[in-house]
Amino acid sequence: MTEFFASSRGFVVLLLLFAIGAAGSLLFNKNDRQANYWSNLFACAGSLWGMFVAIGALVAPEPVAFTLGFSPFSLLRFSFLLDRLAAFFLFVISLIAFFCSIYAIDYVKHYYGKYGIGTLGFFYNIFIAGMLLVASAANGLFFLVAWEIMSVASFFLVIHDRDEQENIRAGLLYLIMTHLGTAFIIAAFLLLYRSTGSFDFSAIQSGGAAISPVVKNAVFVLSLIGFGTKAGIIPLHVWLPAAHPAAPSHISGLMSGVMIKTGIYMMIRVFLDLLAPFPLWWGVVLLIAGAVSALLGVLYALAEHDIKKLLAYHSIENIGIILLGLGSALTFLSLQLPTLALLGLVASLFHTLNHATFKSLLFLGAGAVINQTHTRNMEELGGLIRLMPQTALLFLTGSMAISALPPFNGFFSEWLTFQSLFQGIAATDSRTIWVFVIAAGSLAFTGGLALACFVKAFGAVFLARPRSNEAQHAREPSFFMLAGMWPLAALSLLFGIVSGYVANILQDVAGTLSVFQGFPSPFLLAETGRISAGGFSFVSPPVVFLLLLIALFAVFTAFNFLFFKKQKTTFGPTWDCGADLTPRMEITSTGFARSIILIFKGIMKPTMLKSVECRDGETRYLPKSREIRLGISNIYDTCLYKPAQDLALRFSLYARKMQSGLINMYILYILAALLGALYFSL
Amino acid sequence: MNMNLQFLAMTIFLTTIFFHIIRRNSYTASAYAVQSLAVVLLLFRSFLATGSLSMLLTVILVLAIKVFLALHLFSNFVKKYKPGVSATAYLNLPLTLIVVAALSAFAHSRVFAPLAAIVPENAALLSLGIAGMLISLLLMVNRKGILSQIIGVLSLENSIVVFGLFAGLEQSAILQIGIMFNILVWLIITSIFSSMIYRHFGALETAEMTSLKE
Amino acid sequence: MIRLLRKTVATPSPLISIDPSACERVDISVVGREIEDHVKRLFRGSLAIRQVDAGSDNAAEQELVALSNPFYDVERFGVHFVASPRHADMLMATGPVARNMAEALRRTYAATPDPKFVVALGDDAIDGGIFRGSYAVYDAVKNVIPVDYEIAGDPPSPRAILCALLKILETIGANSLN
Amino acid sequence: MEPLLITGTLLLAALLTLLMKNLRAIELISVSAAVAVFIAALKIALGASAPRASNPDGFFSIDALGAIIALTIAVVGLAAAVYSVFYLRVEMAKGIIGFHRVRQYFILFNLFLLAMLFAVMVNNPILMWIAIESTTLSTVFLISFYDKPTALEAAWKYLIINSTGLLLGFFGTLLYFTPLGEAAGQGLTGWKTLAAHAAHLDPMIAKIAFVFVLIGYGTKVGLAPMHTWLPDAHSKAPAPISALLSGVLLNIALYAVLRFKLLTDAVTGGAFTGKLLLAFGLFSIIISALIMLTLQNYKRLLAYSSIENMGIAALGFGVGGAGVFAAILHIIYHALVKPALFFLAGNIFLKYSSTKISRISGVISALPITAVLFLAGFLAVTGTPPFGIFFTKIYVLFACMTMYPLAGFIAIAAFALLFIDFLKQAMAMIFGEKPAEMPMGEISPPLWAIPLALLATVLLLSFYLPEFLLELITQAVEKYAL
Repeated sequence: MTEFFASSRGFVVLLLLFAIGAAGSLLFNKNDRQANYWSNLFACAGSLWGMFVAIGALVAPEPVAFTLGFSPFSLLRFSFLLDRLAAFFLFVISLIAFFCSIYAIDYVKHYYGKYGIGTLGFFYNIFIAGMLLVASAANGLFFLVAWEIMSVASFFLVIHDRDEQENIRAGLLYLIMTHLGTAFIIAAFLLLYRSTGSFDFSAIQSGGAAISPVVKNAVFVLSLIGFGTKAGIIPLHVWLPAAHPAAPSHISGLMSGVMIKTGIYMMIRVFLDLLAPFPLWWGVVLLIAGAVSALLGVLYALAEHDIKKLLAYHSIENIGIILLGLGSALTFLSLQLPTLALLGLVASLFHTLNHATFKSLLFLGAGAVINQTHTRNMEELGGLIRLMPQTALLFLTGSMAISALPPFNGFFSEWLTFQSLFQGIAATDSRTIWVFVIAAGSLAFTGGLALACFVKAFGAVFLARPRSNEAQHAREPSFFMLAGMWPLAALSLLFGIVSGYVANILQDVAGTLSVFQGFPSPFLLAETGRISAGGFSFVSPPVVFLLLLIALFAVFTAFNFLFFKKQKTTFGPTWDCGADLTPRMEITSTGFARSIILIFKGIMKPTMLKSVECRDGETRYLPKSREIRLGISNIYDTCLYKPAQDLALRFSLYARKMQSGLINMYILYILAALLGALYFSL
Repeated sequence: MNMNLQFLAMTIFLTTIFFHIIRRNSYTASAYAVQSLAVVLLLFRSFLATGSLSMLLTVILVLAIKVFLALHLFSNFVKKYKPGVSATAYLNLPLTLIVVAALSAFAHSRVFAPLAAIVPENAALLSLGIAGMLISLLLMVNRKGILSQIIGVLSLENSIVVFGLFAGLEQSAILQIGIMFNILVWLIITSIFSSMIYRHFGALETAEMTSLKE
Repeated sequence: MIRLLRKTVATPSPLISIDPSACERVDISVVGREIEDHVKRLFRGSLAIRQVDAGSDNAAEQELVALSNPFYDVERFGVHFVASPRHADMLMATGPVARNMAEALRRTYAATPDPKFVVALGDDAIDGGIFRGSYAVYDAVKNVIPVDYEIAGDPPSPRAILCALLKILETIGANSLN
Repeated sequence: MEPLLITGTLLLAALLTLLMKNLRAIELISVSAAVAVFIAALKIALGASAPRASNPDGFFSIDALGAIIALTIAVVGLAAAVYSVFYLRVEMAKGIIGFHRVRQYFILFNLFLLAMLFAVMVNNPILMWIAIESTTLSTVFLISFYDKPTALEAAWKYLIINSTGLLLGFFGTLLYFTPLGEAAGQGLTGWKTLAAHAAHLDPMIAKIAFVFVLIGYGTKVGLAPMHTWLPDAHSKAPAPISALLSGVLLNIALYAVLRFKLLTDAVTGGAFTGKLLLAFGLFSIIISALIMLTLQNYKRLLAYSSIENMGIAALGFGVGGAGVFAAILHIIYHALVKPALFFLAGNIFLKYSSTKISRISGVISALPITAVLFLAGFLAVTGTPPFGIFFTKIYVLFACMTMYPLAGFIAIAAFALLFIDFLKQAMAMIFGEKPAEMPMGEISPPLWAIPLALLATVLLLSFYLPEFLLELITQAVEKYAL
């Protein structure tokens, strides 16, 4: 049975499901209800099928490779390769897409009659199919096609809410950045083509030895920038916090949960699979990029009061953590330490899976909140735990998982990452040790700050009192939205408890890469549900889970039966000194984060905008309202993107002077071109 | 080398320079007529040499279009739009002459040497033809008036014809007639356009027409 | 509400009126020492009082403030006036309970932890005093919250208050013995 | 046979239009002539693709590339004819133009088509030159069609600059006749005769001649820095004329350059002409990428995009090898996409009566189908998958990479910038709030159906090339790739 799924026919069925979903949803454009059910049900079916395909490819003894169709372009071959790495990413994409599609059935209902559901469903199906193609393509040109389809489809999804000018700007920024990234990728593939004479991954891999070191390094830099743009490495991340809030929430969940991971996938594919062996500095660069992204990402998240932007910055942080694992893998490989490299790679793959589950859960939860309250500003939310208890619980689960609290899955992948970094400190010499020290330090820092950030996020959104009228009238989301979120929360817990088994599978996935082939069989990363890091340290997730349960129970009983035995507890309203409690008395999320931001003000450059409106314009004695806005100045815009844009604009204005409007000038150009061409060519 | 030939070629070349020097449009029109007449005479020579009737037809057509029709159109033009017709240039006269000299030198330089070598006995005349082309282009660059631009194009065409004649590259009569037909239509269109431009802009200067600047 | 009802049923007629007119001549330091003894025994050395102005004319407040001045200085006897009912053992309500203050009074009562003692201080608080019958007042604190003790006087002098406090503490002491 | 048929049909159509007094009859004549031309061109293409197709050195002679270009002319001509009918009806309804202008339009339209097809089909370089010059002469009144000062200015620049350029091209053409000697003046010299004598061409003369041809015809192609007339003319002409100018006329001039490139390469080798084409192509791409960033007029945007695409084609032909294959396909795709975009721009113009980008907003509300198609066209023309221009660009780039890596990198950067330019401008127009008083909905179905058909054709051709087209392209690549 599994052979059928992981074959060309199974894959064609997969693509057909999405194609039918897309086409049908476009046909039903006139009827929102039909379009919604059609597109999302087919997306569900397709994702489910995708999971089967992925599992089929995971259990297949040999990588599944096949070619579909033909094209008029000799270099473009629609060839697929489903090795274990691709299968793993296919699985992650399908898994998240499945739950997002379930969620979407109810979520998109609030767009009825406002924007076309047909086009949304069309691009949604195309988008998922594009991601699946990206993960399975085995030809550079075909990969680029899939990559661009994925990017363009997601662009249209980002601007779906098109009446907001801000969303259009976000979409514009997103497509510009992603296209710039694609330009770098194209350059990288063209360089690979120049050296190996083919766009096929297999040919590039086998011809890898012929690539000169200079070209190899150039390809590394180009593809790091190209794929890093998609993954959201700082400072290429600018599109991410803009695009995620603009998109509908199930799209944000998919984009943040899995789309940015395609960048990671391609980095693994290109660096580890196609270009190995490689020099030491590649891994060091990845480690530094990871450390910077992780630390700065979480700092920016702290300063954010838009809940979806906050989550978007956390994606940057988590991409940084994944890169730490990947970077240590690359470093160990070039130091000839394959066992440790495997550990690093498993850590990054595991975190990829985990981040996909809890980040999509968080985005879906945020979507449920926004759907009810119509605001993304956390300062206007609050008190939702009473109105939306299930959502609050789900969001809390996600928050705990992303803050790396045991027994949720985030803890175990970060633990693995830590282990690989510690091994780096222990096993490498003085030349590289400082990188690992910095990376481990920044990861530790990141973990603490992430916890603070989610205390803030959860507290501001769900605790205290509603701070706006809309937040007072929120209700629990409807069935399908909850049905999409509950399994994700369950998976976050499950992947934590059974993380030993998951790590075992991931070790198989990573171990099949060609770079690990020449070495004697690596150590067992996990046995009987226990993760160990090369025999140096280990952790047993089920035991952790049990201990936690016991500890919780013990604390609860101790307090109830020992300390509070004689006392009677009554519940009453909070003492408010006779005045009414208002949301203005609560601590704001900005205020909560302010002390931490001030510690890092050297990096973050916080800005404060005070404005006082007075009743009496001239004397200004009686203020009517005061407003203080705290923000973070966008140093990437001011120091990197704005100057580049200004430069382009200045060149453009120079070039426009050429079109002076005077015909004499134009004929002079012809004369000059003629004389110049004659002079230089003869 | 035939003295007549040299004289005609020099006439054509000198009229090209003359376009740059004179500041009155009526003279420019007449100078073009003189230039075209020289071309006609050259063509007539080649008719005498070959004796083909179709060549004669070409000669007559050229005479009719380039000399009579053009003269007629241009003098009408000058009369009608006197206040609007400009003959001013961007470069002053000495500077213009220096550039003309430089272009002539370039036409005689080693860059164009292979062209002059097509018919070695006519090398000087061929170089003159090339110089005429470049100087005609310069006329269109330098002059502000629309009439000068029209004459620049026509003078460029004359220079090419002269070059073709001296290089032994004249085409068969049917092609010549086709080209003449093109020039006829071109002349008519430009004169229609001139009146339209005058109606819309109130002047016949290129500097007036600079609103398309992107 | 139900809790209030139950409480009324459980302790029938708890209200004890104290007429402080007999206290005009007592020595403050003597009364104080006795109060201190009682406070030490009953309240582990510190009696926290929250005073609620439920629409008073400020006369009673003047006298209460005077308790804290260097002359009376009740703090040396272990009696404190605190800022929050959450910290209080005893509520001292003054005034005829203006309509706007009734809710505040109720909430203060609710916020005071059990066991709590409510004292209505001054004639206004006991029965409305000169404001009785006005449409703007509820006439007495006991009409709004359950009152345990009443201290008469318009207003009672600090000495009288101290004396009454002693009697209240004695009553409490006697009750707790039972 | 078919070339004669085409010539006759179009001449007849122009004459009949001149005589007709009935608007519907004029429309019918032009459309049916365009249909007939399309069928004939299809037959030519099918005939040329047949194996062992005889290519006699007669008055008309069409090689594979010529057949491809003739077919694109016919397709776009048909589309433009149908579109013109509905476009001009709207303009007449608005009272912008009257019956006489429409008649004049269709006469010139047919003559323009005739000149273009003649230029591709005719076997003699001088006649081709005459035909290309005739395309200038027949369109100049179409560019000044609206009789506004700016339109007049554009038409005048178009006329003068192109005449100058083409005269230089004519000079270059003459130089190719040097090896023929006395035979040059005899009858009509076909391309084959020229090619046969090309080996005796003096290499230096060949180089000079090619420079003249490249500068001359390059003016008509719109290669920078001779491109200056192009944005003016394309933005002022009525939409269907812009479509023809941009989509096919430029290709014809490029075709002329290529034919001379073949003659030159016979004596100088491919490197010389290749480098020149590469330099001008790259310069065109850079210039258009830079200028498009700050443009304020969407028709000019499309015009500059044509300059860019011609630059890509020149680059492709310049680097040779797989670049030639890509360049030919690029020409085909561009010939279909750009007219579609100009038609859509025409729809927007009909609705908003302005070509300023700042005055256009909310097209997606006012003209939903046009907006969606415009976005699709934008994606197609900037080379976004799944549209074929993506592949042709990649092919040109990789051909470039293997020979001139630096040029390849510059081109990649320019392409990225171009995409950004186009995206920025398109988004500003399509989204946002539409003017309050603007009525919703498309003007008439054919106005969007035609661009839709063209874009659909491009999408189809991106993944499937019909047998005969593939055969033609293969033949053309064999001939033009050195």
